[in-house]
Amino acid sequence: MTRSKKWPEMGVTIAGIKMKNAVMVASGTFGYGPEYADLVDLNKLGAIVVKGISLNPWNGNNLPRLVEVPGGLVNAIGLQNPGAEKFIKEYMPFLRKYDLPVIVNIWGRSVEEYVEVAERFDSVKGVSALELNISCPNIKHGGIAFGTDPRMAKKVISSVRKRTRLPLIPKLSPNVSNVSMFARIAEDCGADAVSLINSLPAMVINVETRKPVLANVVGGLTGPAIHPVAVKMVWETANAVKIPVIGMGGINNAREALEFIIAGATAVAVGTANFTDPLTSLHVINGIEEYLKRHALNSIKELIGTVHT
Amino acid sequence: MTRSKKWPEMGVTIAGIKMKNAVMVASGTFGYGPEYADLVDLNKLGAIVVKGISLNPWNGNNLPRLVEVPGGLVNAIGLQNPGAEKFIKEYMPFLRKYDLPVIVNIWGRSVEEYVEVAERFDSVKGVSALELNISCPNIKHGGIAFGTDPRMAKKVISSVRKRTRLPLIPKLSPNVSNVSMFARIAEDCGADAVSLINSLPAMVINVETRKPVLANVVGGLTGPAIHPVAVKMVWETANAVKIPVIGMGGINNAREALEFIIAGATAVAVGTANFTDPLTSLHVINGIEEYLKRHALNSIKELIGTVHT
Amino acid sequence: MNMHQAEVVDHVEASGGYRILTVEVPSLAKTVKPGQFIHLRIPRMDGAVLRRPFSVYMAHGKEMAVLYKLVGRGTHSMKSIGKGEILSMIGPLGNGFPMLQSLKVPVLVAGGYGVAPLAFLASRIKKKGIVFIGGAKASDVLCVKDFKKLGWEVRIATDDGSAGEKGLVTKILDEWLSVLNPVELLEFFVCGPDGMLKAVAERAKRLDHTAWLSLDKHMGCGVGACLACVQKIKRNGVVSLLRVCREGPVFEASEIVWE
Amino acid sequence: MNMHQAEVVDHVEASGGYRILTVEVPSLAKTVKPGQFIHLRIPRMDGAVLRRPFSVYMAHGKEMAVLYKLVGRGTHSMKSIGKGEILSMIGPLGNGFPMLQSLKVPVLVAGGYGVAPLAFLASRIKKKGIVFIGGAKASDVLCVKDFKKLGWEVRIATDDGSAGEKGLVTKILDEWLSVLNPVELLEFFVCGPDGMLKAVAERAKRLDHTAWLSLDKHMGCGVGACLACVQKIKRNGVVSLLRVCREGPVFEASEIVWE
Ligand SMILES: Cc1cc2nc3c(=O)[nH]c(=O)nc-3n(C[C@H](O)[C@H](O)[C@H](O)COP(=O)(O)OP(=O)(O)OC[C@H]3O[C@@H](n4cnc5c(N)ncnc54)[C@H](O)[C@@H]3O)c2cc1C
Ligand SMILES: Cc1cc2nc3c(=O)[nH]c(=O)nc-3n(C[C@H](O)[C@H](O)[C@H](O)COP(=O)(O)OP(=O)(O)OC[C@H]3O[C@@H](n4cnc5c(N)ncnc54)[C@H](O)[C@@H]3O)c2cc1C
Ligand SMILES: Cc1cc2nc3c(=O)[nH]c(=O)nc-3n(C[C@H](O)[C@H](O)[C@H](O)COP(=O)(O)O)c2cc1C
Ligand SMILES: Cc1cc2nc3c(=O)[nH]c(=O)nc-3n(C[C@H](O)[C@H](O)[C@H](O)COP(=O)(O)O)c2cc1C
Ligand code: FES
Ligand code: FES
Repeated sequence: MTRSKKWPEMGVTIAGIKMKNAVMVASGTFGYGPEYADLVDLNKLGAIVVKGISLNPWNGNNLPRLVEVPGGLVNAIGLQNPGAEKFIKEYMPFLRKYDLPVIVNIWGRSVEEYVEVAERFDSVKGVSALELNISCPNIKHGGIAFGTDPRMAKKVISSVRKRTRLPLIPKLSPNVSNVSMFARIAEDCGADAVSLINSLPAMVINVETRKPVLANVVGGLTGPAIHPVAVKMVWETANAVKIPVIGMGGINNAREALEFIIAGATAVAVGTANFTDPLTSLHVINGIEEYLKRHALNSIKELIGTVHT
Repeated sequence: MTRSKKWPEMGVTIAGIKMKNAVMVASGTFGYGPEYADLVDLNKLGAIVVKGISLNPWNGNNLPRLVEVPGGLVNAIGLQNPGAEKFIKEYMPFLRKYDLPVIVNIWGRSVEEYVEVAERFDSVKGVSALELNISCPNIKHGGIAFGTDPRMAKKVISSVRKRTRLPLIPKLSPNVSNVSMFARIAEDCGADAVSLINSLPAMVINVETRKPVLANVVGGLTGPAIHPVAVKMVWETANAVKIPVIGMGGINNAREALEFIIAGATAVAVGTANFTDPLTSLHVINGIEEYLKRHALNSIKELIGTVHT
Repeated sequence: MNMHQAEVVDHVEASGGYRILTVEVPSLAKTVKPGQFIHLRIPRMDGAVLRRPFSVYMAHGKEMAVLYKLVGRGTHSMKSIGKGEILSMIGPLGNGFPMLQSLKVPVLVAGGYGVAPLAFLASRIKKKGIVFIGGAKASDVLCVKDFKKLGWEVRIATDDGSAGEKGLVTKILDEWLSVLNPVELLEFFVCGPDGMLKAVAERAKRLDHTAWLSLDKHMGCGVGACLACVQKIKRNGVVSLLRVCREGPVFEASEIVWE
Repeated sequence: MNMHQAEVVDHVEASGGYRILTVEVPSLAKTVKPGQFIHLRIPRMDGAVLRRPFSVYMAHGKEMAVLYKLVGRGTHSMKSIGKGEILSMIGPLGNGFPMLQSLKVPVLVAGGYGVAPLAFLASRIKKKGIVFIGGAKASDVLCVKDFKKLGWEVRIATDDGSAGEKGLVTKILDEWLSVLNPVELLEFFVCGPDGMLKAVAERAKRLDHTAWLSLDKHMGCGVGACLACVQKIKRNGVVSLLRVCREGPVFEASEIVWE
């Protein structure tokens, strides 16, 4: 693929994946591609991260799965997905039609499940990388999340690393005291990049019925409310590792995306804002380009991690 | 003090402190009392938690110390305070004039400092309890917060416990994977209650100057944005300990306060909302009373921890 | 499906607690089918991140309308929408009602704002049928004139008896069914609260009529991406979780696996 | 200090980028002194938790006004405030300017919106004085008529020369000072950006005149509770961090410890 040279240079490379710009759409907020394809020209995105896929089909949680709160929403979808086989058969042919890096977000309830689903994708044409969602509970260890226990994080990342040739991007949980330690673990285990943040554990109670609003009782907070928390974690992480960082959490506009990039993210992902305005990612791309021009920067790379502290 | 019997009963007892209602004002958001006394009848509050006090005067951080974000603010005041002596001399006489439990929020940069400031308050008339802010960095251990390391939390709480007869309320950091573990540590060390949550670590970058907005680079997020995160942590904590829990984080109205109480908090504190509307705490008190009447409850105690999950 | 900038041309109260919002949005008005919905970005809604779904109540020429009930924060914010304002809406969304099977008599059953898509449906069915409208009280019974203008028969039931018969809409439906010529071929189109949908579905099953139910689930994206709105559906013997916003909101009653 | 419900009676543009908001708020209007400010809750500001501080520009009878510059999210939201709207404000806040010392000539120096409290001050000083107004361009020079009506001498400087002299306000101040009778007793009242405050403070010190500076710091609570707004002040040999909202916003120039 050759593209005419353009000023400013918007492209970035993450984990060996050449992206035409630094703006991806976050896992679970953009389906598998077709859902928003009528509204958003997929060829314009830096990458798509598809909704989390497990080895076998998974039903997720009961309804209600989602509730709006001021400045965000709390979701407990529970990782419903058709399983790897069906996803590969039904969605990959569609995705391959686009000039669009596809990052497959995977998860499992045990190390073995992670490894198996990762292996399944290894030879699938059109898959650019795997994002490893380590924020889901480990069933075998009594529900403790892989992403909040350093030893379990290490085990799952290194096990998957050994069994896939695809670039590997662990997605870190924000529910820890020291996210950069987990990023270093990922780096040490051979991850090619890390992405963060996932949703913050949260709960909403209906005071009239005295019941949790979500059937699952607890869920994860996402959206504008978490943006300053995410920027802090991305900044901390980018200072701690050499591998690229993908920043996300509460991005609604170019300014909020640029905060991540200036804090040290090589790329960003738009999540909840896709629901508010499906064109957000495109607006963010345009806004970054406009910013680079206004600041007379030749490339977005000149901006990454340039915060003066 | 005798009060005519009233329906519904709004009073609660925390750590032996009889409060006429469950609504306090949170440390750092209400000064030492006089600041809002023209606007808010202090006699109507459940309790006041004063701004964090250390043994010696402390200057805090450089300016800017505060920045507004959607749904909240990020602050890095840096615990500026006049020190225990001056606080006792200048503010306690004023506070003693009111029918208002005074909870003194204390902090130190070493275990010894915590113990010393706690001891200083032991014999001060009018002090109802100590709130132990363990979210500040431990200088001796390289800046790791007391509140995110179980061993350090244990050490500081038990050391202070031994040296004060005042009720002790450790204020827990939300920046941990498992806040209820810290609550259990507090309970085991003899704390009389716990309060949570403190602010979430956060950062805001000015993309035009590429500088952090706060002079301190990072700060803490508070306000409506953190409410669902705080409710989740309070629920988890109330299920893990027998001592009372004081819930706070993003309370703007009675409904948001009631979520904490239904989740298991015996009392709540209003923080950032004091800046938005200084009368918030009074509105919350009225709103809780109205709710109890509407639901034909005799006492707020019938509501605490009644969430059906 | 597309994003539209719709200009408000009218915004009035329909009855206490219900309002009708009419917009000019040619491309959408032309293509939308009864039972489909739009996903509206409500302006001036402090801190809101989600759109709100509304069935199309009317589409004619360049114009389209929704009929909405004031229930929570979003719909109350909608009250302030003024003429000339430009609204962002995604649509048409969902599958919509199928074409009436040629030999059948359309029987519509509506609860509350569920009448909106059915009024639109009636306006697009050549055959005249009957509509049963239920509500808590008189002001919850809407669109009666619309149906009468089309020459439809209208039967009403309210919980408090303030309009039509006192009781549930299924009561008057049962009365009507009981005196019906048993060979009459009916096709039900139903929209309303879950309890009502279930009740009508039972009757349809018992009498072996087809019934199309329009489901109402909390929505996030509205386009099939978030999986907030799923419903257990049994098709060809396989139970799966389908998206009400994408594969629905209209499902054949016998496919629905009620919890 | 109190909470007030103030009714908007007027809201107009003062010049490009500046507006004047006039409210009816008798109790506040009666008690507020020049240099004091109010803390305003801006309506319809998505997700905002902080009020915004504004100096009082005018207080007369039941009415009070602020003159504000459109700078960010809050002040832009203020544009939509309409007549008849009820606004929540806390005030009067801060210490305000002290009374003019009887034998002295008041010299006011203003930058941008800093002219607002000084115009109010001039209206309350019996003696006539001189005001130096600086701004980036002509539209940043405000209140000239107010001062002229009071019989004050007005000198203007703009960065681009589009009004008055080209250059900094301190340049025209220096020119005026250089031809002044050296025994003349002056008292400075200054409000504007930090650089300007510092520059005037230096001159006052050099010539041994008193200067009162009104500081502008980011504020949280506005009442002294949050410690967002502190300034290093040296009083009686002791340096401490005082709150601009409570012990200020007006400080004597020689007390201020600049960083
Ligand atoms: C396909 C579809 C078509 C609809 N058509 C119409 C219509 O034509 N007219 C109409 O008045 N309403 C319609 N609704 C319902 C409408 O979307 C909700 O009433 C609205 O979203 C409530 O928003 P709110 O902010 O006012 O209420 P909230 O404050 O969000 O909640 C108030 C109440 O509404 C319920 N609610 C909230 N969101 C939804 C949602 N997405 N779906 C269902 N219930 C919800 C909550 O359970 C709560 O009880 C439809 C819903 C769907 C899914
Ligand atoms: C005592 C006092 C009196 C003031 N009097 C006036 C007045 O009479 N007229 C007037 O136009 N303005 C006055 N200001 C400044 C005014 O408060 C700010 O311009 C306003 O708060 C900016 O709000 P915003 O949301 O539009 O800007 P934001 O989006 O918050 O910020 C935009 C810019 O304004 C600055 N700013 C933000 N908040 C403050 C603040 N609290 N204090 C100072 N700068 C701030 C930021 O640094 C930024 O550059 C006064 C400030 C103080 C402290
Ligand atoms: C409805 C929903 C579903 C999500 N599903 C997944 C998922 O399957 N896997 C995953 O790693 N993250 C998932 N996320 C998290 C997002 O990818 C993203 O990390 C988070 O939403 C923060 O970004 P935002 O604030 O921009 O939404 C989901 C988020 C939402 C809102
Ligand atoms: C400006 C500011 C200063 C604060 N200072 C303190 C403090 O000194 N000690 C402390 O324990 N908590 C402090 N807090 C935290 C609050 O007490 C409270 O835990 C937090 O703000 C969450 O509540 P909220 O969302 O209602 O503000 C401070 C918060 C703010 C906004
Ligand atoms: S609302 Fe998102 S999938 Fe249906
Ligand atoms: S603004 Fe809060 S102390 Fe001054």
